[in-house]
Amino acid sequence: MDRRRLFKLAATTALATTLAAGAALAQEAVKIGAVGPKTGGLAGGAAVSFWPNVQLWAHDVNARGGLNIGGEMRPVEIIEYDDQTNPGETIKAVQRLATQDEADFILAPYSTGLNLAAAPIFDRFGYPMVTHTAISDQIVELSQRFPNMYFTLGGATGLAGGVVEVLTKMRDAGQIGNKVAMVNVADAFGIELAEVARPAFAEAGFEIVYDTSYPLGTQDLSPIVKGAAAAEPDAFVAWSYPPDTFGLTEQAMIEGLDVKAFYTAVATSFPAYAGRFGAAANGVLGAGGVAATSASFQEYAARHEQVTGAKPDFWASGMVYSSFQILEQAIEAVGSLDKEAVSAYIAENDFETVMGTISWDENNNNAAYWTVGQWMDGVFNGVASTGREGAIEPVAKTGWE
Amino acid sequence: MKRDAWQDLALGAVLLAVAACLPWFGGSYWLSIGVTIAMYTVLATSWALFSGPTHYISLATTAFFGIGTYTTGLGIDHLPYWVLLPIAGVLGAVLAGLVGLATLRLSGVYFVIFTLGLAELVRQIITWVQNFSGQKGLYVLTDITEADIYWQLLGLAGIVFLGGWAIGRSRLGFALRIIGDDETVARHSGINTARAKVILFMVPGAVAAIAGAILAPRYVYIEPLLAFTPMLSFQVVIMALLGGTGRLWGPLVGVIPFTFLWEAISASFPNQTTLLLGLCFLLIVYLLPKGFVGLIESVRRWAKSREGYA
Amino acid sequence: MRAPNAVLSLRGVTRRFGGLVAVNDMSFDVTEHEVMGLIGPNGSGKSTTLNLISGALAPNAGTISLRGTPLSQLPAQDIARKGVARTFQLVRLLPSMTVLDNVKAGAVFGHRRRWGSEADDHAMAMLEKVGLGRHAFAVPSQLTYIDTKRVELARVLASDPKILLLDEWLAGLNPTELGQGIDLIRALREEGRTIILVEHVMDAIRSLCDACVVMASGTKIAEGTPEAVLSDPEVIRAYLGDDDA
Amino acid sequence: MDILITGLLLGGTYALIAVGLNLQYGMVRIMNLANGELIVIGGFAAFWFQTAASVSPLLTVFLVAPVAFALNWLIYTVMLRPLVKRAKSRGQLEVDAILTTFGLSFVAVGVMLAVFGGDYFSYSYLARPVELLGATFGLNRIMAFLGAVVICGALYLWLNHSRPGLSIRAIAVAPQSARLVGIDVQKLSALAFALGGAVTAVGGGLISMFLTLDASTGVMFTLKALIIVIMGGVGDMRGTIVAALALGVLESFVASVLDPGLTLAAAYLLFLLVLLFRPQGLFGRGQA
Repeated sequence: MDRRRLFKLAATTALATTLAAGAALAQEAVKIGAVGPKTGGLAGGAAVSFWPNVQLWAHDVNARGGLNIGGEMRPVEIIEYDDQTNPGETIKAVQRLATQDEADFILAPYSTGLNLAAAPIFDRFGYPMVTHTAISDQIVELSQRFPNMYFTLGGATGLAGGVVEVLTKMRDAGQIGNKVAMVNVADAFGIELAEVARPAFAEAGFEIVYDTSYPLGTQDLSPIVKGAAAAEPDAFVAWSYPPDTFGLTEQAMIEGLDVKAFYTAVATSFPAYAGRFGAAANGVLGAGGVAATSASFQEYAARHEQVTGAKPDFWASGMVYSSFQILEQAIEAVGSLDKEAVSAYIAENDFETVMGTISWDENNNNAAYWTVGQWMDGVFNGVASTGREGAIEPVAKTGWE
Repeated sequence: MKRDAWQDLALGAVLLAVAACLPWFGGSYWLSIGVTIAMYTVLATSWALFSGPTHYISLATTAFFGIGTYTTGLGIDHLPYWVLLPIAGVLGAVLAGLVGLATLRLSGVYFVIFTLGLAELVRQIITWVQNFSGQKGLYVLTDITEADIYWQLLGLAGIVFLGGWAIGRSRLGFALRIIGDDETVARHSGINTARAKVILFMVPGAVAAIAGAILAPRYVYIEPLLAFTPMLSFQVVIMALLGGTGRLWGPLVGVIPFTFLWEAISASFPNQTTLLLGLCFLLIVYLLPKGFVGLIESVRRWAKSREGYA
Repeated sequence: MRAPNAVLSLRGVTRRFGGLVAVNDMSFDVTEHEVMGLIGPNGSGKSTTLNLISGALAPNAGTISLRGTPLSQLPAQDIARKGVARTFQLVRLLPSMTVLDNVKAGAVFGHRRRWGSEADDHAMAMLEKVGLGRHAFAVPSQLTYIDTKRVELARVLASDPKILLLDEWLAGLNPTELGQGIDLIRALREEGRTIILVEHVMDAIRSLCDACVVMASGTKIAEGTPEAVLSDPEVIRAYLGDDDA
Repeated sequence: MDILITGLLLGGTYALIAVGLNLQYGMVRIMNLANGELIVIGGFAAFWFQTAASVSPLLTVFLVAPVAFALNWLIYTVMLRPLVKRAKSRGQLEVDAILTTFGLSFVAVGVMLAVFGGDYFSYSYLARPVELLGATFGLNRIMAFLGAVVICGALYLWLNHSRPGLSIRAIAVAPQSARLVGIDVQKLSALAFALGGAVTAVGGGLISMFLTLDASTGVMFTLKALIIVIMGGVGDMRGTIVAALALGVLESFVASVLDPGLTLAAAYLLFLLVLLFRPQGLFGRGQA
């Protein structure tokens, strides 16, 4: 008796929640949950790559009249939660979506750590989890444990491998020598990439002439850039995060670190990067990339800017949107809100997205992903990938002007 | 008086038993709230055990918590899980002991900042060691369920309350009350104030480390940014102060309403969560200067006086 | 050098604050069952001497010993445990605790340590002794001024000290209370307790003290029975000079 | 030499972050946990004027300063003064201030999110190399350093040679006695708090020339500022400046000579050591 009352209370709360969210659309709306950081350490990145795409996707689907579910057009309704970049909050929010809001589907959260924290909950409730911003080298183990989890953005080995590949190509073309200065931000992401890159560079015949790390939140990166410059490298590679990606680039300009290959990792593909450095960004290499010249991406980018008022970045944004497209196509193809069926459909099919075709290997991993891009005249083109089409040839950077 | 004490104990045991039934009745959402409440109860209560009587505000919770998470993260592939919890506890207690010994000479506000700096220092050192040894992000893939974690936290809460209850009735507890009122008197009455404080500081150190170790499997993936978030220290302080540190159950009555408030706000206003939380927070500070304990006790007094007149 | 049955001995005790010498080369003995008055004009170093004995301050030079055991470098809590208990010039009670618990603090952590009902009983007995038994469960803020002083005295007594340090315990009392206060200390004296009184009230010194040490500007200027020192011209000059200023 | 200049430039940044808090915490005893948010707000103002209207951040600060001053004056008189009145002891005021300003920092983050969103904001300004004693440095950092010198110098002179400045120092040392000698403690506390806020916001505007900020980064600055203020000695302007410079030089030394991965660890270690061996801070007065 008491238990039933408790449930009733819970249901009422959920209803109140939904109403208060101000998103109560038509009655037959499909409820889609979205959890990500609006505050906290990763809020800056999520504000560029994640949230605008949630908005854009909901807009696109509803503009078309909604999701076609067995012939019936049903609009989508997004229920958003801020996880404050705190895995405990992510877990709670996903659980709230699953049990209180009774969301039909839940979009994967933002960032590796938060995706992994949420994975057991997605798994328990059988939600398909098409991740878009999780980078992991443990995909085999994770996909065995969480069979509904899909990976699109790749792993550290691929990302680092891409950089080695690009530098090798440039060396073979006589554009650079074989001396590499490498730095990394000392957190899980930077450490993992540096660990993978070290032997890969050695194997490709590169000499690492400078190799160091710096803590997240370092306010003055000039000693690092000075140290790198003193080693007189031919290429500079930084496994960096947003604030330091900007900081390292600016210091490199100031120190006159005129390498022919200059690479910074996360956030290099952000529009704010080109916005800040303008023409100086030309030739800068960075993590990710897209087939920027493809019609599908250009059309997407235009729509993104029109609907959200901001430009997408040239890496994760497109992948975030693509992951939503995958979910959307699978739901429409299955023609119902049956999570299990949708999950199964995702596993068995390829999908056409703004990033091109996405298909899975035996580990639910999109094995073909972009690894390196390069800025050129305000566009960040993919120059290396693990098998995607549309890559252009990398060019040597010619100074900071 | 004696009987009262046993009644408290029995009441506590009953409440704990009731709380332990949540996983069977509550469903997974309520369970996740339960985990949050249990976690903050453990952290805030143990925090208040030390900070209540000494008035020292420690912001080191996250340092101990992070050490615990890392103990599990690093050890899970090598040692049985159950061994990791006591190891985490010992590590936390030892670190707390060292900090205590080092900070004895510091007066109140310096202690606050010291503990804050300590948390950052520990995070930096762990990060550096991780980088140095090429340790990648840590995955804690176990079969431990949310309910297991909840029960473990409840068990830990039980231990904390029992410990707090026992300390309250011991010479140490009495000494701490005296220290809290007037440290000079305490010293001149023959109390080794330094030792009492160090011993007591080890309690929240150990408890927070164990809590971190328990929660690591829930986070699956551990990195310094997530394990050592300074927000945790602040939240613990705030919940404990909201409840009131003068009573053993004080932090509990801060944690529960705060969790629900947090929940209600973040569920209803995902885009203004931070703003509204801040506003609520300010309201509480201005309207409930003595915390919920103060509120409850004045309601009690009021009820009593009504009874008196009736 | 030490008097045969001295409980407490000071030898050459000196304490400086920056350039100021607050206590200069103090030496005296307190013998068993003796009430010793430590007197002198304001700022003469009496309270500093008391703080040095109780361990609130450490001396820069010289030794303080309790029955031959050195105290001078020990922290306050160890000195208290060895049996030196003090009251404070400005009464210090524990505001959040009952009167009984205030007294218990002495009983639990003092020279002789008790716990449980033994401590409660002992604390209660001490409260009765200072005449506050019926206020045992009051809180300090409800007490009159003299009663707060009594609580502090009871706390000190509850630790069974070998020597009691009373720092201007009689200061600030009205004439009626002063009479009660003097009677209370006299009762302690008659129990055979060893006491050092820092005091301004001359009547009290005359009627209570067996011996007196007079300080001026941090130095001992006289020592002897109250009658003897109070008629010493140098002492009179020290007092009058001070009073005239 | 190179290391020293780099360190001093970084120290200038730190001084900008911390001197405002020193006024607020050192003089008025409000440990302002919303300090970092104010820095970010100052930075955002500079960003906005630079990108939208091409106004130099060096000019924007003249607009930011009076606005921040007024805002902080309001915060003090409306929100903090009742706490000061209510507090029975300094300890209680400190606790109340921590709680209130913590809430305030949440509100500030929330308002910033609502107004500017959570995106990073960064712009390039004076990112030109300047040759100095054979090494190159960013012009924007040098400008910020000069800004720090001007601000600290002005504050120092004001605190030591003006009547309100001297009165504020008297309040910091002995609020009770200050009242006795006829100082209007309430008014001057508000003045010091507001001035501290203005300096903090200006500092934020200056550092935004080379640091990338977003709405949530404030807490990082709060931590750093607290550490510097305590390390230098609460309520002592010289101490804060020396501590900021020392920290900058130490960090750049560790980064250049030892391992950049240890910079922050070294900074915290220095801080903890200072606390242990000189708990009142480098220039602090001994505890009364």
